[in-house]
Amino acid sequence: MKTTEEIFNLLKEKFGESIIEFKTGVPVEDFIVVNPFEIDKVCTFLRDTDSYQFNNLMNLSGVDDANGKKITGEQGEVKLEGRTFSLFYHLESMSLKQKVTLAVRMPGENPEVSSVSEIWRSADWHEREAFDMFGIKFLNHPDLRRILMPYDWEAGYPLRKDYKNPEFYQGMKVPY
Amino acid sequence: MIYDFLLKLTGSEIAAGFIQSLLPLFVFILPFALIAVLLERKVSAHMQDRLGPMRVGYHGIFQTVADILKLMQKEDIVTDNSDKALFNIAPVLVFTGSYAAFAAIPFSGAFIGSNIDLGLFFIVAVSGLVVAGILMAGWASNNKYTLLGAMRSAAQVISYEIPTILVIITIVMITGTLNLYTLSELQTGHFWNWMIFGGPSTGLIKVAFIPFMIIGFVIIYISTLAEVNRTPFDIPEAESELVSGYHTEYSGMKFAMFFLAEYANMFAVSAIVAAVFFGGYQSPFGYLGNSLGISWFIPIEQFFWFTFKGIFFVLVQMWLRWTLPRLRVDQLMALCWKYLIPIAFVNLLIVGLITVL
Amino acid sequence: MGLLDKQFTDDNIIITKVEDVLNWARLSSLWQMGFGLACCAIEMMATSASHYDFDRFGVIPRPSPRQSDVIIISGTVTLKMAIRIKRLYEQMPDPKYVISMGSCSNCGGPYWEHGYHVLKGVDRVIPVDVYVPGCPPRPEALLEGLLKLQEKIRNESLVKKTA
Amino acid sequence: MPVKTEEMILNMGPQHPSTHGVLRLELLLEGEIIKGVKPHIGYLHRCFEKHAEAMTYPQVIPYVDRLDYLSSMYNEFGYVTAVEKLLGIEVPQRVEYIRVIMGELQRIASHLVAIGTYGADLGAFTPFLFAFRDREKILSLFEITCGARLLYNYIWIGGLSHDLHPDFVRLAREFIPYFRPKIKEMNDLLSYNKIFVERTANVGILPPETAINFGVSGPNLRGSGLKWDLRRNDPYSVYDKFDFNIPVGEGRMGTVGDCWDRYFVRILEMEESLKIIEQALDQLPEGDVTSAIPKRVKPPIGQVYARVENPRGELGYFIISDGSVNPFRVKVRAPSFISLSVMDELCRGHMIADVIAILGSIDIVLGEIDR
Repeated sequence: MKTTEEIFNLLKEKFGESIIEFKTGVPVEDFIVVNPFEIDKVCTFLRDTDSYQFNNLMNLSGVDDANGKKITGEQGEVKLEGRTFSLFYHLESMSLKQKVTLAVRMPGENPEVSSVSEIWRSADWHEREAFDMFGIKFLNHPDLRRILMPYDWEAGYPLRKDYKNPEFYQGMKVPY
Repeated sequence: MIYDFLLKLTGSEIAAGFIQSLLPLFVFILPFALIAVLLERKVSAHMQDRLGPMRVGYHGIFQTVADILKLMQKEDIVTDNSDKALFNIAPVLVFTGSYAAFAAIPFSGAFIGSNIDLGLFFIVAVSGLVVAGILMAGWASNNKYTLLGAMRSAAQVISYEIPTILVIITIVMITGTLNLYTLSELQTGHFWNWMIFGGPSTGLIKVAFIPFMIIGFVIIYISTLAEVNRTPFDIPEAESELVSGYHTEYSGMKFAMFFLAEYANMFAVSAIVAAVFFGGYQSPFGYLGNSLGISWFIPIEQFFWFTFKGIFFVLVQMWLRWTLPRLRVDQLMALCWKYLIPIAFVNLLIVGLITVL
Repeated sequence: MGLLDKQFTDDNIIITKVEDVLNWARLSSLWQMGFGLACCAIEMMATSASHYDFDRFGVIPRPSPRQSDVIIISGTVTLKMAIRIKRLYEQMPDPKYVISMGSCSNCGGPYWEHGYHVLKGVDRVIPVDVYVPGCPPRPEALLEGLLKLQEKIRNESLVKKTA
Repeated sequence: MPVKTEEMILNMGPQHPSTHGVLRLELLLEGEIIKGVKPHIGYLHRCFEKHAEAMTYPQVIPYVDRLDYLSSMYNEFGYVTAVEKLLGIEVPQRVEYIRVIMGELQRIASHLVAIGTYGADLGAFTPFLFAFRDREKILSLFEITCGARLLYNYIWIGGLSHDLHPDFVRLAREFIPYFRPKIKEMNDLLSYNKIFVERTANVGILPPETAINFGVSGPNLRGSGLKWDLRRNDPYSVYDKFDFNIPVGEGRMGTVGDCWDRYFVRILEMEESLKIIEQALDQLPEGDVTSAIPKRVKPPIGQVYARVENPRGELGYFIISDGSVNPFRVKVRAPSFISLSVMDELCRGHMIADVIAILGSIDIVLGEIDR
């Protein structure tokens, strides 16, 4: 059983720049921040190497970090600059009984990340959900459609912190 | 005979025949269907620790009346893309098919709708008409569920007719008649004269017949269950798979016709089983009318025994329905073609050999 | 319903009696559409099950909308589902009734404020006859709702428009 | 002349008698054979995660109830486990024991619905009503505890909303001998029924490797023969103090990991839950159940992923706190959500009737899938 710090050091040796930082000191959980375009390689390594065997992706969740700066444009439109989205991967090795948390950070304008749905099939629907709720694009995902919201939902991505609900959807009034 | 009585009353053969053929419909089938629907709900409720309908009349005895009255008031929906002519004919055809089967069933020594020599053959043929109705309903509704239900139903009913007929042939071989009236008369006397106990034959042959008769009975009962689409063979209208099968798109009175036809069918097949194996309208112990010397009482007794046997088998059908899960389509077919038909054939051969000996 | 309002200007004895019988038939055999949405559907199932027994009132679930008289909207109606509910309602033959079961389908329930995907009240898409409050309503409450619906049907008239 | 055939697309749901709610399955059929299944979900998407961000920590509990409405107690259990981990508080022993008792009763109730509806899906309606009759007994136990039948709001952060009713222990003890024979009755009526076995054995086989790769958990994973139960493998609360078995699928009627195995694991688990309840009732300590409830729940900045063994599998809560009274982000790892994604894999090559059998055997609750 390895701690997150040991895993971080080993990964840093192997992948170098792709492993960005090790976050500790947050109560309860430490995590490793990874480059969004390298996450699939890191995950393949973590799953297939004998000393890790992370065969179970427990959870994958998107997060809107709500950090950007509000900038009012010329026409009065409000834009957030420098906002980021995060994804958290909770991995578990059922045979070695160890857990690790990975995270990626993406820029708010065009959040893109490599898909891990080839590595763990359970990621398929989790990623579709993150796409549906946050608009995070997963590269190489086999079937990236909305999953919970209607396919013709046009009002954006509801779990973003700056989401505004539409007045009407298909003739039905949405607000109370 | 009722026919003679009607002939005297009306003086015209056509009128007498007409009234006679209507009699079972109004005197028997409609009231029976009403009672059977209620019975089904009551039986199921009591099997499941419930009470069933309680609010309309004493213990809900008018429930089916209310159901039918309500169904009459319902809007009759014919969907836009359906084949309207077939859609409208189908329920009539199904109802006619199951009603026509009653024509050749002897209700008592004094009453049989039409005493034709090919009675059994007629019933089997006419119930084939129901399949056509079901197929029409399924096709005309223009709905995938109904189509699947209809295809399943057609495959099922046609397959299961084979073991039924094989068993009937076995009986015919022994008795030498297709006439249900004659068949019932042959089994007169006491219950050991019933076909299930070897029929009217005597001695060693009678004993030799008994096991094969029981096998034949089991086969025909299973296949008739399948023919009327009852659980465990209710695949055509399997609620959890095909919504309600071929009658998914029917509303109001048209649905009621399917509904009533189903229950009429249940009795029809039970009646055949009773007539072929259990002495038809014959009493198991001899008649009260005979011992008291009241000859007009005998037909009434016979009618009682016939309904009693019929309803008994209907109750067994209900009992099975509320106990068993349903089979899958391929398992249903496998049961028919791999087990029932070969066994029925072998049964036929052995009975044939015994008869020859 | 008002079907015959041109022929008969006033209630007469025959019409009233016929009406009573027809209303009696309708109210004693309310076939429910076997259709559950969310938490309330479990309570609806419990109402049909042994302990509470919907069948006592002649209510049996029918799988197909074509053969059902009453649809119990049992749970949260989302925007994605609302379109389907409307279609199901339209597939039912007249006369048809709607019971809205539980706060969610009455008014959006606990999801009224932040529920971006919740329809705040099923009455925004289909007309409702009886509202049953509760989250979820107890089976007894649903039975009471059914009795209220029966009361409503009992007072319906062929001659006068009631709704 | 070659006959032209084409594949048929059959929509099952959102209104369909056997989809356990509002699920739509798009079946690609060739005759009656399934070529593919595409589940469409979201018909019950009630925006839980948005609500959680707008509520304070204790206010989220009623919404948590409504996720998996068949096992509300366990959802609360999972949520408070996560928040307490974040707050770093210890709860009194009595609270933990009561939580376990409630959780296991809820597990039985939930499995009863799963088994009952499974029977109903396969055409046997009577077991369904028998299961509901017995479930009613458990609900009355919950009712005297907290006044609600279905959605309880009973387990609070750091404690419970009420102490047990004085009669509870007696009634719970009476329930155990009442219920044991009912399991046998269910076995006689359904589990060993020849037709039921024919319908479920060798259908929808889920090999353990596939199950792990898909993240399937709970009875579905154990049905595949893997002894994996968070109550044992990653113990939380006081589960390490009880003696119970972890039933796994053995392929008694067919292959390991078929529908019958998944079904039967649930039957066996009810037995084990009874054992746990019995032991917990014996060991139940005295004490106050509300003393550890914090006046104001305001966790420090941080994040936590906590998981419990829900009747349907691994229920995980990922909570991020930004130091305010509202959670910054709550993500639910819903076991049914994951289980449902295996449908396509399980159904291919089977018949329409098997889709029903498979869907029933993975025991989904739509409230939790759509959240």
